[in-house]
Amino acid sequence: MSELPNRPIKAYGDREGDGMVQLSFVLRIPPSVRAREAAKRFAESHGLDEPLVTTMEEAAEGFSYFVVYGHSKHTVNPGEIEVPEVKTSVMGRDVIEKRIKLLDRKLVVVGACTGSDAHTVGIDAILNYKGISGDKGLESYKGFEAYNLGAQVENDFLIERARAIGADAILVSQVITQRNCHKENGEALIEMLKAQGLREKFICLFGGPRVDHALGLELGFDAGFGPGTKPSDVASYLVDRLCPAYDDEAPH
Amino acid sequence: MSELPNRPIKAYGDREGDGMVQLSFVLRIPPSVRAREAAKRFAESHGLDEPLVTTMEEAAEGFSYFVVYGHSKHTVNPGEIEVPEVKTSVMGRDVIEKRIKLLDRKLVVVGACTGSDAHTVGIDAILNYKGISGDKGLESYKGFEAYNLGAQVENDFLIERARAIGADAILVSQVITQRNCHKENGEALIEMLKAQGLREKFICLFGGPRVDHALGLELGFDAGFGPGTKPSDVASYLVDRLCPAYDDEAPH
Amino acid sequence: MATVPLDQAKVDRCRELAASVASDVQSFIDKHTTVGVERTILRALGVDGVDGEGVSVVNRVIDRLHGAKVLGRGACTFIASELRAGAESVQDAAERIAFGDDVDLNPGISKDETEAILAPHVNAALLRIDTARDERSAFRASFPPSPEPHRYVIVATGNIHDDALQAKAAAKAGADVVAVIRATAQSLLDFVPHGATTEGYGGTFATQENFKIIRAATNNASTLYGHYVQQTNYSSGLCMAEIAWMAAVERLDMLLNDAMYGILFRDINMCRTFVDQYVSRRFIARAGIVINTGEDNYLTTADAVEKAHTVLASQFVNEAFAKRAGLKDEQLGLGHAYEIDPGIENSFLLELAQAQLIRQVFPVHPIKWMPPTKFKTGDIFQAHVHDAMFSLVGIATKQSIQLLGMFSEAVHNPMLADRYLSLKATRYVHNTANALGDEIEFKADGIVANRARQVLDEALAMLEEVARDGLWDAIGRGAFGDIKRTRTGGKGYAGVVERSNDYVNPILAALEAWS
Amino acid sequence: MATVPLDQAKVDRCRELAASVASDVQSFIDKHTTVGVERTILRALGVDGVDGEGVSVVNRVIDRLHGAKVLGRGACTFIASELRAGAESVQDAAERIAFGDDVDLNPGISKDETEAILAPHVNAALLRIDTARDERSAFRASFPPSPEPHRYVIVATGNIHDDALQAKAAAKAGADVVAVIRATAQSLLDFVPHGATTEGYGGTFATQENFKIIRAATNNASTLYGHYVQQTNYSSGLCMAEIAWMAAVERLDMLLNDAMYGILFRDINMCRTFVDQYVSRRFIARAGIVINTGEDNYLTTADAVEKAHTVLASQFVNEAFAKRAGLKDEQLGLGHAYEIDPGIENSFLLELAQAQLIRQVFPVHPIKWMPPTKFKTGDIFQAHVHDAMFSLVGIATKQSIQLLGMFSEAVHNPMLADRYLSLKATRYVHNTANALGDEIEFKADGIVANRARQVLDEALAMLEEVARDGLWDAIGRGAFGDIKRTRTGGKGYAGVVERSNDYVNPILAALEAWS
Ligand code: B12
Ligand code: B12
Ligand SMILES: Cc1ncc(COP(=O)(O)O)c(C=O)c1O
Ligand SMILES: Cc1ncc(COP(=O)(O)O)c(C=O)c1O
Repeated sequence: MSELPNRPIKAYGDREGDGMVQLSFVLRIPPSVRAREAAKRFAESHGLDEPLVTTMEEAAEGFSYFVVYGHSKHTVNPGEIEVPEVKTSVMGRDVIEKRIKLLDRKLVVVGACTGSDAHTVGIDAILNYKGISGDKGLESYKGFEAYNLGAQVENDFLIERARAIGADAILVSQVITQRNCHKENGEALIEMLKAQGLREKFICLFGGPRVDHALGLELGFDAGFGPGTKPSDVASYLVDRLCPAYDDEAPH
Repeated sequence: MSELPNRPIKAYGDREGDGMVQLSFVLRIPPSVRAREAAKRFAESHGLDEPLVTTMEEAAEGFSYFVVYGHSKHTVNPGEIEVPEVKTSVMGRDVIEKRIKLLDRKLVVVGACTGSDAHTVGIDAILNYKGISGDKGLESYKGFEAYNLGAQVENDFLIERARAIGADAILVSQVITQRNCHKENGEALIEMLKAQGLREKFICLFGGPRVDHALGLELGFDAGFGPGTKPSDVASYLVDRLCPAYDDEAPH
Repeated sequence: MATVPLDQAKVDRCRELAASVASDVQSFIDKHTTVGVERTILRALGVDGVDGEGVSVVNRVIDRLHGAKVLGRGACTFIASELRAGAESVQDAAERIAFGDDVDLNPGISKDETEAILAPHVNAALLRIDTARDERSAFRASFPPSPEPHRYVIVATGNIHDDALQAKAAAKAGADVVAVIRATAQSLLDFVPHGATTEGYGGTFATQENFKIIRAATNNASTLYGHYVQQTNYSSGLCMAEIAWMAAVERLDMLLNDAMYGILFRDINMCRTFVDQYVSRRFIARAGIVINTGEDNYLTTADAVEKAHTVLASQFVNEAFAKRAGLKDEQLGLGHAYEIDPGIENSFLLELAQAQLIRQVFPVHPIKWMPPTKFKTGDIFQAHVHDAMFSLVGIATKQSIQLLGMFSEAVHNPMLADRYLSLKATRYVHNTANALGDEIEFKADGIVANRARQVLDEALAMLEEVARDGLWDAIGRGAFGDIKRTRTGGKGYAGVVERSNDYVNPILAALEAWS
Repeated sequence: MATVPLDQAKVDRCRELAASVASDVQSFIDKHTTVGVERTILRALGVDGVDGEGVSVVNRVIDRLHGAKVLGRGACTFIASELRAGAESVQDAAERIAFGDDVDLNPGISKDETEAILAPHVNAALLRIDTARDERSAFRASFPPSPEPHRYVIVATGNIHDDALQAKAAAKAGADVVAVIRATAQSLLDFVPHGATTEGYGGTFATQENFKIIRAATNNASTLYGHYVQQTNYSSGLCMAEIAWMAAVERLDMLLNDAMYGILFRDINMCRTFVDQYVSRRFIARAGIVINTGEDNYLTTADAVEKAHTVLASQFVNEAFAKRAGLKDEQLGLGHAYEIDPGIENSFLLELAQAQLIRQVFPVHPIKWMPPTKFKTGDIFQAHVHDAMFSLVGIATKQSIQLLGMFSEAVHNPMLADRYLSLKATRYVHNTANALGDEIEFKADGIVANRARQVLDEALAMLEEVARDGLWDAIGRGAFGDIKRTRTGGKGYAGVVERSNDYVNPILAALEAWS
């Protein structure tokens, strides 16, 4: 990651440094010459130079929709950005199986989509045999014993099941994010585990389309997984955390 | 125009005050966890709260394209906006003809697309019989004598023709705006007229897709006309400036 | 018009099989009632209001009766008994049952007596529904009919007043139908919230007052913009039947209502859902409301190429159930969707095949055409193009109702601008390709024709299996949407009650007697 | 494949009429040369470089000869005479004519002598073109052929190095063809700028060095991304022929080159343009370059519904001219466009009709399909959908080369992201509807078929008129693009020269002798 430029960069339209960005928004004023000017100033207040209002249309009575292009003054320095990343390098299926074998038992995982969230497609992709984009789910590994509790699962029920089956890891999926309900649901699970003195018993993984590793950590999970996660990413992470390394494998 | 709210307003997503805006841009860094974070910070620097990077794609080697939604902190007060507007209220064809009749001669106009600009569709729409969207061009009025010099016309040639035909008004169209060449071309005409002591002899109108009244004034024209201008707008303006009012017409 | 080859004998056979599937379940339905059904009957009789804790009186009544294990006689029995005992009104009777100390939970009252006592109330209940229906129809008839596909958009701010504003905005931008999406978890609530609501995750609560607010807004918009704006909501979840009744009296035009959606996508118990859907549909039939079924959802959990036939098979089943509840074909907005992976070569042709097949199999049904959702990403520009191709299939195959795709599908519930742009783009596509369906023919042995044949064949094969095993077992196997459910699992099973011999429900009886 | 009815007799008659139109003009062409043509010949002979003021040597030479009113003998006469007088090389000869004090402007040298002296140089000139052509072909052949329509995008930063970066970016995103748009006013310059350029309004100057830079970038991209990336530029304006030669030796694949575009859209004199286009095309023919004609432009100034037939008529004329310059059908990328007002009902069907008609009339020609531009607005979202419908017609009617629409068309020259998104959307549309054209048929008497018939009929009627009046007068009447031009008006007329009896041009002669 060290190849990222360690200097402030601007947005790129078609020339280095032109700063071109595109902005669209609605203001609660009907279209008019003054509304166009208001949109221009509104764009300027975002740091856009020479904003060009390319469209002003009446999106509703008393509302105008605008598209603006402008040269953003702002910069960002990619070199200065520190952001937590899941460190594991993805392993092949054989490596995963081999390392679990060293453990002499199966890895037990339990997953669910919690709260009132009914979006199971994501957790199904990780756990079920079918997997996603050709990457088969944990169920497909000899070394994993995977339980998928489905949708709308309450946190207490999930913990109970995790204990009952002796899970190594709890996998939580949260897709609905309105008013940050995904964060609340996730945090609540961790609190509940802590209150019961169980937090250390499980590796806890958090996932969903609006999730990243930083968010997972923030909520008290061991890791967070976002869009595009493959079952093999998760398998590799778990093996890395739970299984001994074998000799002919490069250390990481 | 007094109905515009005289208080700072935010952008409107689907609730008053949510400030939602959409931003898209390219940064010269390849997609990565850090690039996503860079995009988030870049969006934040524009005053976007809780920016959500909805897309990060490799638009070219070493370039990422981003779409972001976020809650803009910024406001604009439409009530405070003063912007010059062409004051004429648009007249019907009969009123226009009637008022020119009071003058006892035709109004003579000459128009061109100047400099190296070859976009005649706009000036043709204003001058030629055909007009635009059912609104016929100045040529179609009995009261107007319209000369359309076409594209790529040099300023000196335009002035010479205007003098030769005894024009009341000079109409300039500028469509190409790269590096503000439209402003340069427009200003140069006005300077040339001034230098020859002819500025006051003609009403000078400036028009084009990136033109507004303010810009027209800024460059020294009498008025500026932008996208969506109809021939009848221009006819009304000229009549208002050049012809006596008749009695049964409301004053303005 | 461009048609796909259709073996009518196979279609007939599918209908026959679906009929047998539905009849099997119907025999269960006819022997049961649910807490939701009984609450609905109370509402229909005029019971209203909430108690000091904000709990609906209908819930209090039914909970008490259910707690006392006497609900098998039907709530009407108890209302009639209280009226006989001197209650001033149905409302008073209900409140006595709900809160009274000395209510008789084992009244000696015959079915006939109950019916006699309730007769005027039943008539009033039916009149209320009929009046609402006629009012709506008359108002609607005062506008020119909107061309099909009707453009359907959703609003979902969580705040009903904002929703009303958004609904009018959408109407101005050309929407023919406005749906207020429900708050995320409402379908699992075993009660209907009360009053106007301004807070909801992922949508706005369906309440009777909210229905009124939106009806006022859409009627106002109809008048302002000169085209009729239909209102729709969800008759789905644990309060399927209650909401159907609310929609009936509040003059809604359409309802999301499916015989199996709750089972599959909300993990609601099957027995509960089958009974509830039947009663909800009896009200819907009388109210002249168009239903939208939810087969489109299957393609979000199952693959749209491999499992296309499950959509068709399920539509036959939904149709069969709906017929048993008295719905006319003209009320059956069977749902299907444009959910094939857009990266697949010729996916557009496969979508055309499916859309046209369903159009032909259900020729007079107001088919509901749903947009791509699953393969939408946060690249809103690309998503907008994806939706355009969907709209093109919509107009080319003459779908009846088209839920508009939103370019922000993978991002958030649609905002004002998203809806505006979607309506604008859809209007363009529908208009620019208006006669496309009449202009072209499909090659006799091409990709489109063969795909249509294949889907029908597979649906038929599937229905043979479902008919053989019964619907209960088919769902248990994951036949629909790749989702498996068990007969006694899922939410709301406790609210299912076997009808006793003296079960009485004169409202349902009246609805059943109506043609 | 979906076809429109085509009356081949009418098509044949159109070709016949166009041939007579072109022959009439050709008789003028064959008697004239221009400053641009003669400069081209000098370049072909190897004359290069600029003087201290940055003026090209070829311009100095020709200006001098033209000033002396001796250009009617052809530049070759003077080069040969200087070589005979002891010039060391063609370059030296040219510099002597340009700057020398004692140059003989009325040399006593016969045509035969000139030809004999120049023979080795002419051979070298031809070899250079042939080598470049073969090199390009061999490199191209090392990649699998790209499926049609080839996806064509423009880059236009003004800075050739940025353009190179954008070209590679586009190639990675799937572009098959990259055009570097020229700076706004270059076509009116009566000289070709020299060297690499980094400043240009609305585009980048076409220079030989710039061609090299882009060729290196596209060849590099071809290797990196595994598909061949074609390069194109503009052989148009006052230096039409010079640029054609530069493109030939710098291995460009395509050129915008039209027999009438400059006349209509740049107000370049007709006589000048007709002569220049002929000579430019003789080079293009030899170089195996594909031309793109500019009929699409007509629909930006004239109405695309009313004047659709003018596009077709002009294509026949362009074809006829091209044939007279030795071009093969496989080199004729006749241009047309999706420019009908998108608000018109069934405009998509009219576009389908036009696209399919032209596909059938010119079956082996690499037809160039141009996107909507005129009705694009600053609403980039809507514009993106408009482009998608255009791409759909492109794939359905199997156009050969598709210039991709840009959602920012009404805003600015395309930026990196615009191009990326356009390529992404186009790839999707082409792939999802890949076999559409083979899947459907058009109704025999429908909107599409009737429109195609109408356009052909109108084109035929128009060609009858043009043939009757001659092309000069037809253009004078505004037959094409609603634009009127006069025979002696417009830019560059002063650069047209009647050939004298002893005019000699062995390079042109060699090109003409080549089959
Ligand atoms: C399919 C779908 C549904 C289906 C769900 C079916 C099912 N059984 O899952 C149905 C139709 C039932 C549905 C209903 C609703 N939905 Co929905 N739905 C979607 C849709 C179209 C696709 C989601 C999906 O399946 N993605 C594909 C999977 C594979 O991606 P993923 O979930 O991100 O998972 C990947 C990663 O995130 C990660 N991952 C995910 N979880 C986990 C967990 C762990 C431990 C790990 C390691 C990794 C991981 O790995 C996965 C594979 O790569 C999205 C829109 C969209 N295109 O995104 C809306 C969407 C998610 N739905 C939405 C809404 C609002 C609803 C409703 C509330 C609407 C309503 N009011 O009725 C209802 C109610 C549902 C509820 N209570 O949850 C909104 C959410 C808005 C928000 N951000 O809060 C969206 C964004 C649509 C929208 N624009 O409004 N929906
Ligand atoms: C048509 C067109 C052409 C045609 C022009 C034909 C002709 N004879 O006019 C052709 C194909 C020749 C052409 C060529 C080029 N074009 Co051009 N073209 C367009 C296009 C598609 C439409 C413009 C148009 O006709 N609009 C319709 C008219 C009616 O609108 P209008 O001009 O705004 O006029 C209205 C008002 O503005 C006003 N108005 C205008 N003038 C006046 C004057 C007065 C006095 C008044 C009162 C009112 C008034 O009233 C009119 C009616 O309402 C635009 C893209 C677009 N969609 O906007 C690009 C566009 C303008 N072209 C562009 C470019 C770069 C070029 C080229 C330079 C490309 C190149 N390098 O080769 C060339 C060179 C032309 C040149 N030297 O000028 C760019 C300009 C970028 C910029 N902002 O600088 C655009 C935006 C396309 C793009 N995205 O790159 N083009
Ligand atoms: C038939 C049906 N009911 C209900 C819903 C969603 O409603 P809820 O999630 O509130 O049950 C859907 C999906 O949109 C549906 O298709
Ligand atoms: C044939 C042809 N030549 C040239 C051009 C434009 O080039 P210029 O404006 O530089 O002459 C076009 C239009 O795009 C064209 O179609």
